[in-house]
This record gives sequence, structure tokens and C-alpha cells, in this order.
Amino acid sequence: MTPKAIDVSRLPAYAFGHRSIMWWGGASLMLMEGAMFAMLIVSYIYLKGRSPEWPPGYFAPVLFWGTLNTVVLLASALPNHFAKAAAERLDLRRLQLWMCVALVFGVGFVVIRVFEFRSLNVWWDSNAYGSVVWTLLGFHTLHLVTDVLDSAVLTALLFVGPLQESHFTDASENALYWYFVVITWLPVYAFIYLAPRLA
Amino acid sequence: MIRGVTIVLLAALPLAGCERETRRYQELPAASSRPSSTQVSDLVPGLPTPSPPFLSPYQENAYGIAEGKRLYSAFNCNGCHAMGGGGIGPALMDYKWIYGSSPDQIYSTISQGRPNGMPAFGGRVPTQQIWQLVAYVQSLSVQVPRDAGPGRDDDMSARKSESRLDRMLPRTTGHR
Amino acid sequence: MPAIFQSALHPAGPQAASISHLWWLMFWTCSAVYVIVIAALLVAISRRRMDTRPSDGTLRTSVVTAAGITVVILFGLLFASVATGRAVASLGAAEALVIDITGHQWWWDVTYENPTPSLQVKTANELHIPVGRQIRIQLKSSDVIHSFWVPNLHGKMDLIPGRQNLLWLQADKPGVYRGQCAEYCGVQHANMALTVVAESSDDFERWIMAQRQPAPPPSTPEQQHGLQIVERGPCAMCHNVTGTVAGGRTAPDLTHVATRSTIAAGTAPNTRGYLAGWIADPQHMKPGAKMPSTGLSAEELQAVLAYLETLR
Amino acid sequence: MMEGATADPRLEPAALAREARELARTWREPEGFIGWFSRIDHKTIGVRFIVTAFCFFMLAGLLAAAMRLQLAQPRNTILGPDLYNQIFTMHGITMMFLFAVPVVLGFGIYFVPLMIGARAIAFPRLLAFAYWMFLFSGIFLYVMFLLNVGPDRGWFSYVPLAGPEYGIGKRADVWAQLVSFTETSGLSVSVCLIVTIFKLRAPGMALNRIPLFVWAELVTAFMVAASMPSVMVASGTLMMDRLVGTQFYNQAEGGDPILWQHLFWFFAHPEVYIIFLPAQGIVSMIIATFTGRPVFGYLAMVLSLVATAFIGFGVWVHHMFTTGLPQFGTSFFTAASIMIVVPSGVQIFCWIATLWSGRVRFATPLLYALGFFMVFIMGGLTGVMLAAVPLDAQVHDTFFVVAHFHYVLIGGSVFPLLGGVHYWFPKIAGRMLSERLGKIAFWPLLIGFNMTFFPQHILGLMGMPRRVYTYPVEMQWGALNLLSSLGALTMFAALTVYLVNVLVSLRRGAVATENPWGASSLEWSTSSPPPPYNFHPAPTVTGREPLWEPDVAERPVVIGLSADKRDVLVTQLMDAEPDHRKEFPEPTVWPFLTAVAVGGLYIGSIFTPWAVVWGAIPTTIGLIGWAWPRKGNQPRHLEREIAHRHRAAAEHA
Repeated sequence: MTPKAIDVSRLPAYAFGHRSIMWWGGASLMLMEGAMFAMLIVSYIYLKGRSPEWPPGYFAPVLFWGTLNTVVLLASALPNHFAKAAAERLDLRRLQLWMCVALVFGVGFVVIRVFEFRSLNVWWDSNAYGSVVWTLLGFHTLHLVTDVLDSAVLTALLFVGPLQESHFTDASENALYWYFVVITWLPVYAFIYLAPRLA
Repeated sequence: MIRGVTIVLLAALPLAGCERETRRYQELPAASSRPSSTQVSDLVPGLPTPSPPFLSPYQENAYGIAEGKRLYSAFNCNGCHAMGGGGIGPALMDYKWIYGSSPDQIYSTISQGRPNGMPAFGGRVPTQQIWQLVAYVQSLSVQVPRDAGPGRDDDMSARKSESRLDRMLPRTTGHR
Repeated sequence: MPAIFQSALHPAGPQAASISHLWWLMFWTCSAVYVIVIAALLVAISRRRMDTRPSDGTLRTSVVTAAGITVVILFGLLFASVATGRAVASLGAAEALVIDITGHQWWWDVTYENPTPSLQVKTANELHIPVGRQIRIQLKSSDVIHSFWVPNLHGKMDLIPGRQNLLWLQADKPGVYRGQCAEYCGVQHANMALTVVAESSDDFERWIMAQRQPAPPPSTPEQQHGLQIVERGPCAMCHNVTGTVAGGRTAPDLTHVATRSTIAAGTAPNTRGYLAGWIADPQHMKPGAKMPSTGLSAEELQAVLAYLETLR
Repeated sequence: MMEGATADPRLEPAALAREARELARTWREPEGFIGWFSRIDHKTIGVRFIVTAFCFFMLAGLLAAAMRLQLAQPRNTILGPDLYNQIFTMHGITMMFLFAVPVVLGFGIYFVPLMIGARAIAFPRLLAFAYWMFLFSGIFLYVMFLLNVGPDRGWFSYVPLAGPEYGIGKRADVWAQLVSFTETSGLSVSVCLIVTIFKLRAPGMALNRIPLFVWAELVTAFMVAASMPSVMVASGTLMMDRLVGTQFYNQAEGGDPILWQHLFWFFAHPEVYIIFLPAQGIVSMIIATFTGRPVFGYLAMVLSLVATAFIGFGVWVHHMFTTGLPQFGTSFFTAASIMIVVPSGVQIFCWIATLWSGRVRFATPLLYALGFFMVFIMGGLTGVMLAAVPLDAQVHDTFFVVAHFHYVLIGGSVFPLLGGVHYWFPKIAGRMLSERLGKIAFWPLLIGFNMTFFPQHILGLMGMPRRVYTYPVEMQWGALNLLSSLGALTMFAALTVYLVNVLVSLRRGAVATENPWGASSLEWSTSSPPPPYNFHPAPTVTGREPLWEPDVAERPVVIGLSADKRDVLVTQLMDAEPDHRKEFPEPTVWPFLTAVAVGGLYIGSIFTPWAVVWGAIPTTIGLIGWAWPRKGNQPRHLEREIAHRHRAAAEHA
């Protein structure tokens, strides 16, 4: 006798959120990246705990640029949100629009980030404090830059490339990763800019 | 193109790698045989005879340079020359060297000593160690390959490590 | 050279003794567990008659029981371990003998602390300790991480740059106990040993008095020549000989080198032959050691040896 | 779901055959020179991982032989200290980074998709990238070794010994970049495994029906994801200390060498479980198959795996008991280190119960599983001893520890892996390994192993430290060391027989049927070796032991996945209900090119920090080429759908 069958041909060819494997890929990636940020922050706390004064022999970083960047980052969540929504409605026009807006923000805080490094008041090779704040800031910048590049490529794809279901999923995952970059910034900001003032 | 880069890198390594990494614990023949006539200044009577460029045996050897660095403070060279910045003795980071900055000249400066305070270490420091000091002194003015120069030491960081110094001027005759 | 022990199984002091008790407890318990489990395994695989297949209920009960017993045993061992830890830690004493030990690549710099600096004693690679007295050992490192370990007396403790670690020792019976660096510290990690001589307090007093003396002046002309070479030659750049102008600080103190049982941090016995070989060509005996080959002539070498032998 | 199942004309044998031919075309692996670098099938990559890893296993074995030769007698002079230190370091990092982790992940890569009835692994291109990174890391390490730039600071590379002042030359940087290479690879693989196990399971394979091996790989993948970042941070900061003068580990400038040890061991202890959990999964599969019954206590087994993973992150400090940490803290880690024995114990008891109540067949794979018990249990017990702070103070960094972790790793991992090769070789190669040669190899291996490592317990207690290239005559360590070296020789011979068996059977082995062992898991339901598309028609699952369930004949199958493109069924996380179809990417050479670019970046950054900057350019190009879709395969229905939605939106407004 012929075995019974489950026909899956009617199932959709794409899905969003935790239904899609892209989402889980992104989630695993964030787990790892998050673990790295956690390790760096743990190192920061460890070194802080071993130092009698903090920051040791230097002025705390200037608040202005870092705070400005925090504001910009948080603001960027908005176009990001619209992009995500548009992607999940398969609304190509709006998706293109909002991706561009998000990109502008992205370039914006990469630029501001340059001033942040200059406002740290310490060099990476001055002492362990300098090393860890430079590394924290640098590691987050790395994420900023890669994510901006990522979005740029995706946006370009949406304009010129052959369109596929996956691109909408990618766009929505890209937005998710963007949130991740924004959220990881908050603890990093707290430790780089606020912790030296509390100590 | 990318693959090319990697291949070139790998091909370059044997040249760099081997010489940089060898640990020559035994004294080398090159080190024991000292250049016979050492020119202290470029001024010579009659027509100038270009002195042949002379390589110090540890010039590209990380171990030799690191040992030189250890001895530099062990023998209290930094007492007068500081970390190359100079003090009682002349600075070693610049290129205007009273008695020449080529390896053989540095060698004889250390072993024979110089007027106004530079003691002669000849009989007291084995030739091997003098050559190691030569290599380190060269690293202070970035006359050794950067990848062989010492990194920062586990101490108060007074200044950039030798491997990160910026060269002050085109390499002197001392280096090939 | 007296017979040398370096074994955790032959404790010669209270700390090592309580640790070895813990060891034997663990050994017998774990052996028993191993035998039982493997026996159960063998029975399990050798059963042929399948009609007596146990029900899952039976299996569940036995697995749960086994797990329960495991937990109980483990708690027992945990308790024993913590108890031993406390016992060993509580062995510190107020009027202890304080010894500073600084690790170098690859030798041990030993200083007997004393409130009056002139009474301090500097030596290397060999400790003398009075039997039955608590020794407070303060461990520092001048370069990389080393680990101080004399198994017959106590477990190991690391020497870490920028920190000071403490170790309390006591020897109950006289003897020579060998120790060795137990943290990989570079090319000659294998040849970084030290000797601990435990002796009666009288012998110890005699020894430390002798160590406080400066080096005796050389008598024979050969010895005097030797001293000249030591002072004017390469030796003085690194080595110190109290009472002479040889004041180097980067290598072992030689003031009483002739009283020590080994050279080059336990690499070889301290005999004229080995000493000659060591000075003539250190890199052959201990490749990578910081001592360079000095290129002394045979005649100079003999003179130096003659002088060093007077440093008792 | 099962209710909706109906008989279907597409299941007529003729139709199935036709579709199979089309599937074979669609999923075919590319041929030719470029094609060879473009392959992305998880079976190809899995085999590559396993074979490459075993090659490194042999290399590391040769290094071990060299060490045993040097230590065979006191004051031996075959190897000088400088070379010996490079060799023991190379042995350690090769075994840990280039053999153990890649091989356990490799088994997962090959068998997880087959065991869960999936057509492919998630993110196949990422997987290919991971393999190239792994391969390059090995080549890189051994080229450096031949150039006398082999790492010589131990696989743990403690600072300051490996730091800028005492880690002379570039050897320590080679260690750091090897770590970057292998961790990049390991993290990528773990992403593939996690997503595959969560989302690509056959319909009906709910979480509580996942085979134990797959559970083990899942837990392992999560441990990789959580622990490897720690060592990435460690090696990264070490590189920066050495290259650009940061002060992380300089105690004179507020840094601390102990921070290194925390970062390293927070990774390196879980690493042991990363190596060992999948091996436990293999043991479970083997025991189930050769007792003819499911492993007793499925839930207990799974919970033990998870518990081991969690406790495994709470024990790292027991590698640092001699650094003078405060007593209270250490006793917590003692407790954790002792209690981690409990889950392993539960698993062992469950296996014994399984053997007790099953009908045991003494095939070679089972022999290796039994060898695992003999050896691993002793390793576990010495582990308990090492967890006790005072005892650890005596035996830490001695040969006792060397013996301990070889009992744990060889017993807990290598024996099961060798058994696993025997078990799965028919599926991979389509031929059986010779049982006789397998048994001939097993006994000398077991004896030789104990000959090699048991004496080392005693040596450690007799005061012989680790990592010494020689030892004095008067220490009376000679005899036991000689015995140990002879044991190593025996192991060497045994493993040679094993290798011969593999090579011979590849050609002359008896041809394997679909399910030669009568096993229960899904990989045995497809042909040996499996077709590129794994299953046709794709299976469904109604129980834990699919091939042993009574309904195996009339269980419904999955149809309707298009055969003209790489269509894969994505199911839901918990109950694996069909959710949607996802088109998987075609083979491409871009992952290889990207790996070359990243490799260039890593190697270059040993010499100059700027390598990171200019290396980023080719890397970005590679990633773009990787992500950019092929022209002209824009699905029509998508445009229709988009247009439809816009119309709907317009009408709505």
C-alpha cells in the first residue's frame, strides 16, 4: 500500500520573527556578541575593583559626545521600527524609504563616534583603564560599522538586486540586529561614561 | 588578489620567521669575530672610502634584542642614557651619534668606552652580550625590523615600546 | 649529597601530613566506587538469561538509589576536603621564621627577613629551616608566574608578579627535601629546583651565623687571582659576593656558594667538575639560562674555581 | 497534522523515482576545481571536518610520541628545551582546538540533519566558511611551527609568560590568532547546529523525541556560543597588549595576570564538556542500538546533559586554586566541581541499567563504548580528587593532572569517537569496517592507554611537575616514565591498525545496507551513503525511536517540497509542526574567498594592527559576494503577491 502523505506545497515560502530560521541565526549571533560584551564589561568591573581610584589618574570622559550619540542611537530605533514593519508587510517602497533614513542615522553616529574616542581623556596604552574603555568603545564601534555596512548592502539590494522573499526577512532581521546594537550600547555607555563618575 | 596577499605573506615568513625566532643561546662565531678596524667618524684623510655596511648578528633576532633590553637595565645603561632619551649620557633615540650609529661603531663604543664617562665594557661583558646590547640600542632608533623589536614591558609605561617607535630618519648605514 | 625526597606520599610536616590523610581517604573511597561500578557494568553485560529482565520500575529505583549514594559520598568528600583546608590554613604561628622568596627565570632568590638589615641573609636555591618551627614563606616574582612546591612539606603556591602570596611550612624531621617550580615559566622551567634542608635549631643557628659573615679573603695566590677575575671580569656584572666589590644583583648571590649542594638551581651537584663545566659552558648544561659563556681561559677558570671553593 | 494526511498519486513509485532524479539534479554538488571549493552539503563538509580533524589527531599523536621519546629516560637530549616546549604546546592546542572540538562538531554536522530528518543544515554557506577557517587555522599553525614560530607558551598561554615582555618573537601571537581562527569556525558551526535542531526537524519530532545525540550536540552548541567569546576576548586583549601596547595584563599599570586566567578558564573548562558531551551522545546511540532497547531514562539523560552544561560554567576557578585566592571563594568552586559528577553519574547509571535490561550484542562499537566506561570513570574519580583544594595544591600542574585529563578526554571522548566511526562508517562510506581488525585494534589500545597514563598518576604524586623537558636521574622517575613511553608505543601501534582498517575497508569493506546494525534513528532510514537531498520522500516521526516504532510502515511522509529548487521544510520549535518552506542557497565559492580574506586579516594582524583595516576591505567584498543573490531567479509569485498586497492596501484606504 502507498504510505499516507502530508502535503506542504501550500505552505508559505517565507516567515517572519521566530518562525524564520534567519531570526534564530540572528538570535544565536546576538547571544555570542552579547557574551563578548559581557566578558569585556566583567573585565572592566574586575580591573575597576583592583584599582584604588577610578579612573586612575585621569579625568572621566567628557559626557557630551557620548550622550549625544546615545540620543541619536535611541532615536534611530524609530526609522528602524518602521523599516521592520514595512518589511513584514512586504511594503517595498516604505521599506526602501525607512532603510535609507536608518542609514543616515547610522552614518551619523559613526561620525559622532570619532569625537567620542577623542573625548575619552585617556589613551589605550596609558594604563589598564584606558585599555578597557578603548576596547569597549572600539568593540561597539565595530558592531556599528558592520551593521551600517550590512544595512547599506541590503538597501542597495532592495533597489537594484533581484527581489526575493528572503530579503524582507533579512530586512526585518537586520532591524532586529540594529536594536541589539542600540541595546548593548546602554550598558557600555553606563560603564564608560557613568561608572568613572560614580566611583 | 586576496589569495595573492596571503601567499606573499606566507612566502615572506621563512625569511622573517626563521631569523627572528631562533634562540641562539650559544655565542655565535659572527659575534666573537669583531670587525678589525672600526671607523668612528665618516671623516677620513684623502678620498672618502665608503665603509662596507655591517650587520650586527642579532639585528633581526627577537631573542637577542630582548636579551639586550634585559641587560640594558641589568648593567644600568639606563642610569646614564635613560630609556634612550638621554640624561647624563647622550640620547640614543635620535640619529646624531657622536661615535657613529652603525653596529660595529656601537659595538666598539660599548666595548672600548668613550671619553667623558662611557666606560669600557670590553673585558667585563662577553662579546655575545655586547652584540645583544648593540641590537637593542639599534632598536631604540628603529634600526631593527619592527616585528623583532620588544613590545611593552610589564612595568610602569614610561614611553612607547621599541616595536612601536616611529623612525626618526631614513635608516643609517648600519642597516642593509 | 644526601638522599633526596620529592614526594607528596612521604609527608615530613603537619601540612603535608594532613593533605596525605585526605589523599588516602579519597584514594580508598574512589577505588571502592570504581570497583563497584565496573562490577555492576560487567554483570550487566554478562547477563545471558533474558527471561529475568527487570521492570523499568526496578531500574528506576536502582538508578535513583545509586545517584543518592553518589551524592552522599560526594558530600562526605566535600566535607573532608573543606575540613582539611581549614586545618592546613590554621597552622600559622606568630613567632614564625620569615623567609622571602622571589622567583626569577630560572632560579630562586632567598632572603631571611630580620628587623635589623645587617642580620638579613641572602642566598639562592637552597633554604635551611629549623625542625619543628613554623616557617612563613612570602612569595614574590620578578618576572613571570612561578610556583613554589616542596611536596614533602606542603602543597604548591604560585609566585605572581605584582602580588605577594603566603605559605606556611613546618618540617617535623630533619632531612633534605627537594622542591621544584611547578608553574610553566619558560624554556628552563624543568631546571628550576630548590633544596630545603631541615635541621636541628642548633645546626640552623650555626648555619645562619655563618651565612651572615662576608666572604672570607682568599689565601693562596691562585685564589687571589680568582677573586681578581670575579671582581674585574664578567662575574661581577651580575653576581654579588659580599665583602668584595662584586655587587651584581641580577644573578644568585655567591657569598657562600660553596656551602650549597647544587648549582644552577638544582641542575647539577655542586662539585668542582660540574662547576667548571657550568662556568665554561652554561648553555650546554642549561640551554637558555641567563648565564652567558664568559670565554675564560683554562687557567683563569681554574683560578675562579679555586676562589669559589673558599666561599663557605 | 496526522489527521490531514491522505493517500496521494505523487507517492506512486514511478512518480517518486522521477522526483528523486530531479532532486538529485537540484541538490547536486558542484564538480571541478572551483566546484570543489564551492561545496556546501552538510555531509561533504561534515566528512571534511571529521577527516581533517583526525589528520590533526595523528599529527598531535606524533608530537606526543616525540615527547614520550624525550621523557623515556632522565636527562635525555633528543629534544632541546626550546623545541620540546613548542612540541608540548603544539600537542595541546592541536588536540583541543584542531581535533577535539572540530571532530565532535563534525559528527554533529554530518548526522544531526540526518537524525532529525532534514534535507539540509541551516546556513550551509556559513558552514562551508567555518570549515575553511578551520582548515586554514591548522595549515597556519603547522606552517608557523615549521618556520620555528610554533607557540611555546603552553595551550593556556599564561601572561606574563606569553605577554609582550616575555613572549619573545611572534610565537604567542600565533597562538592568539589560532584561537581567533578556530573560535570563528566553532561559533559559526554552533549557529548552524542550533538553528537546524530548532527549526528543521521532521514533522512530529517534538522536543521530547529528539535523539540523545542531537540533544548533546544542541547543548554543546550552546556551550560553544557561551564560552568561546570569553577566550576570544582573552586572545584579542593579549594581541593588543603585544601589538599596540594596551595594559590589560600589566600589573604595574593597573592590569592583572590573574584576569587572564579567569578569562581563559571560563572558556577552557566548559571546553572539556564541549568535547565530552557529544561523545556521551554517541555512547547513548551505540548502547541503544546494541542492546536493542531505548536508553533507559530519556528525561534523566537530557536533564543531566543540561545540568552538566550549567554547572560546567561554575567550576573554572578549580584551575586556579594555587594562585592564592581567598579560601571561602575556593570552597564554593570545590563544591561545584564535585557536584558536577552527579549528572555524569546519573548518565552512567542509566547506561548500565540499559545494558542490564537489554540484549547485548558485542559488536566493535559497543566494545569502544565499554572502554569508555573503564577509562572515563577513573578520570571522573581523579577529577573529584582535584576538586579538593588541599589535594589540588599537591597534584596541580603535575603528571597526576596529565593522567587525569587524558583519562577524561581520551576515555570520555576519543574512545566513543572511535566507536562512533565504527558505528557510522557504513552510513558515511557505504561499506562496513572490519569487525576483526576493529577488535584487534581495541585491546592493545585499551591496555596501551592504561600503560601510558596510569603510571603518570604515581609520577605526579612522586613530585614530577608537568611541562618539564627533562628530569634528574636521582629522582627515580625513570622507570615509570619508560613504562609510560612503552605504553605510548602500544597505543601508536593500535591506532595504526585502526587506520589500516579504515583505509582497507574504504575499498574492500562489505557493502553496507541501509540499516546494518538494526538501529532506531532516522539516519538509518536512508541509503548508505545518503543522497545529497538526504531523504525522499521526507520522513515524519511519531515516537522517540522512529525505526523501532510499530507504525514504521504506514507512517505518513512529506510531499509538496518543490524538487526544482533547494526547498527545505521549516517546522515549529516545540512540536515540529510544518510551518513554511524555505529555499536554501546554491553552492558558491564566496565562503571560501571570504575565509581567505579573513585568514589574511588574522595572519596580517600578527605583524601590524593596520592589517585589520585593509583586511576588512576584501572581507567586506567577500561577504557582499556571499550575500548577493544570483540574477534572474526572482520568483514571479512574489511580485504577484506584492502587487496583490498593494491593491488590497489601496482598497482598504
